[in-house]
Amino acid sequence: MKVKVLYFARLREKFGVESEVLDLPGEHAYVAAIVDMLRKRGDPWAKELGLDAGYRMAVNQTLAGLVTPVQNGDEVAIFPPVTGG
Amino acid sequence: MKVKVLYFARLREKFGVESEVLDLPGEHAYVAAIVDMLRKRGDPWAKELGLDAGYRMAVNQTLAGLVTPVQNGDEVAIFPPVTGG
Amino acid sequence: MKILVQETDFDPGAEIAALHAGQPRVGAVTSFVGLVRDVNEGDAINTLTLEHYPAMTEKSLRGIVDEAMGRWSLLDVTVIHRVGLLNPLDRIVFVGVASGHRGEAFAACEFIMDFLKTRAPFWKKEGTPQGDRWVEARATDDEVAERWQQSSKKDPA
Amino acid sequence: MKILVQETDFDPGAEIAALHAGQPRVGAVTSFVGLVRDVNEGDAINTLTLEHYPAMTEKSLRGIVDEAMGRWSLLDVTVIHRVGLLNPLDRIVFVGVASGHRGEAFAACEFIMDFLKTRAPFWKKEGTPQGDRWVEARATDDEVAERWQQSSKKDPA
Repeated sequence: MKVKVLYFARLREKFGVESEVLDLPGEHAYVAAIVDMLRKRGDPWAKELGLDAGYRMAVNQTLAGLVTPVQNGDEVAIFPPVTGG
Repeated sequence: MKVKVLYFARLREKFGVESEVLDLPGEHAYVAAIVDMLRKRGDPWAKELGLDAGYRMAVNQTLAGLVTPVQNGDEVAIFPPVTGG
Repeated sequence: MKILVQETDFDPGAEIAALHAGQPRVGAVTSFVGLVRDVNEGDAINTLTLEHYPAMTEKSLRGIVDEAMGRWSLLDVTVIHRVGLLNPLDRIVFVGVASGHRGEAFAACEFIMDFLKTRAPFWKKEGTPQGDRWVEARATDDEVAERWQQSSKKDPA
Repeated sequence: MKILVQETDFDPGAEIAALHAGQPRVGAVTSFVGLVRDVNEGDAINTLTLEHYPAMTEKSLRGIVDEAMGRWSLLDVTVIHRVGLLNPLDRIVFVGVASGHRGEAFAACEFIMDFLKTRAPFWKKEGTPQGDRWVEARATDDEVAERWQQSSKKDPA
């Protein structure tokens, strides 16, 4: 399955990537599988997506958690806590 | 001592008076003495200034109670609960 | 601080702008605009007449704003209250608060309105098809104002 | 309901008027204007750049407004958030709420701001004399938003 992943703000700058398409095994997964895959790249991914890193996620433009299901064609976003307003 | 008394809104209409000067014995008194004097006039005064009537008072343009002191030359106002805003 | 009691209308946009123009410390402006509705207690309202106690009105509003400024860190406050004859859709009152941060601006703006409703000497008379009637004070207004005394419930975090 | 995300400035007075003009059921309009300050965390701020997640931003704001409309009896809501490059004194965000009575209008306006601050995908980058830096989210913002879940503390009486 293919999932589009977007990065915003400080994480976009740290990773040097705005968006990419990840290819995961199977037809269904959880957001946790994507985060795991990214952490295995080592730093800065491992550090910024570490257990205490406080990043946020959305699946198809809705705030999500590590146990939110993801399927082929979904859009996943990873970003720092928001600071608008 | 002389005290100017003002009435507002519904009470002004009920009493048919906008303001009057009351002459009280002595040099000092409490608001209660003024209210007592007015109640003795009978209705509508007795009714509108009765124990459960819920009127409000001010002495020299500051919200007051029955035990607020009053002296010669003071301005006392008696009015219904406010409804601005 | 600006406190006005007037018969004429006011401009909320101009008042909000005046609370922050050229003041780069202001991060938040909260405002309240009160309007004449065309129905109250189930009856049609044709007119609304606002009576006040001129010698006391501004003094009373100033006292309320002073108390708000003592409770919260505010940069500026504007209160405008109209008196005289109004019609449905007309503006009645404006309260605007400028502060560094939103929590204090929200709390102070609501505090000022809650106390204005229960302390400032204004009285409303409604013109209805059945005749004129004085608006009765609502017990809930007193309760809302009293809650500010009892607790810091609405204080910013 | 009106929700806009735009680079251009907005006019708070016009937005407030649009929330009640010709609507005689509206008795109260509360509004919030957020502004760029020239100092933050003790450092001078020269510029503020707002990044957002375009596909999600309006959806997120709409969800917050829907939740407010479910909680309180509101007649209309407007949310406008700017993005792009801003300077001190510039307006950032407008939230306006029209309701029959003030308690609901105040609560809903603050609720929308509290949730916008913690849920809507905007990020601020400050330009300072020492260079650019991303603004860190404040724990107090999360706490303030969470209090709306736990209690009816800010509900109108």
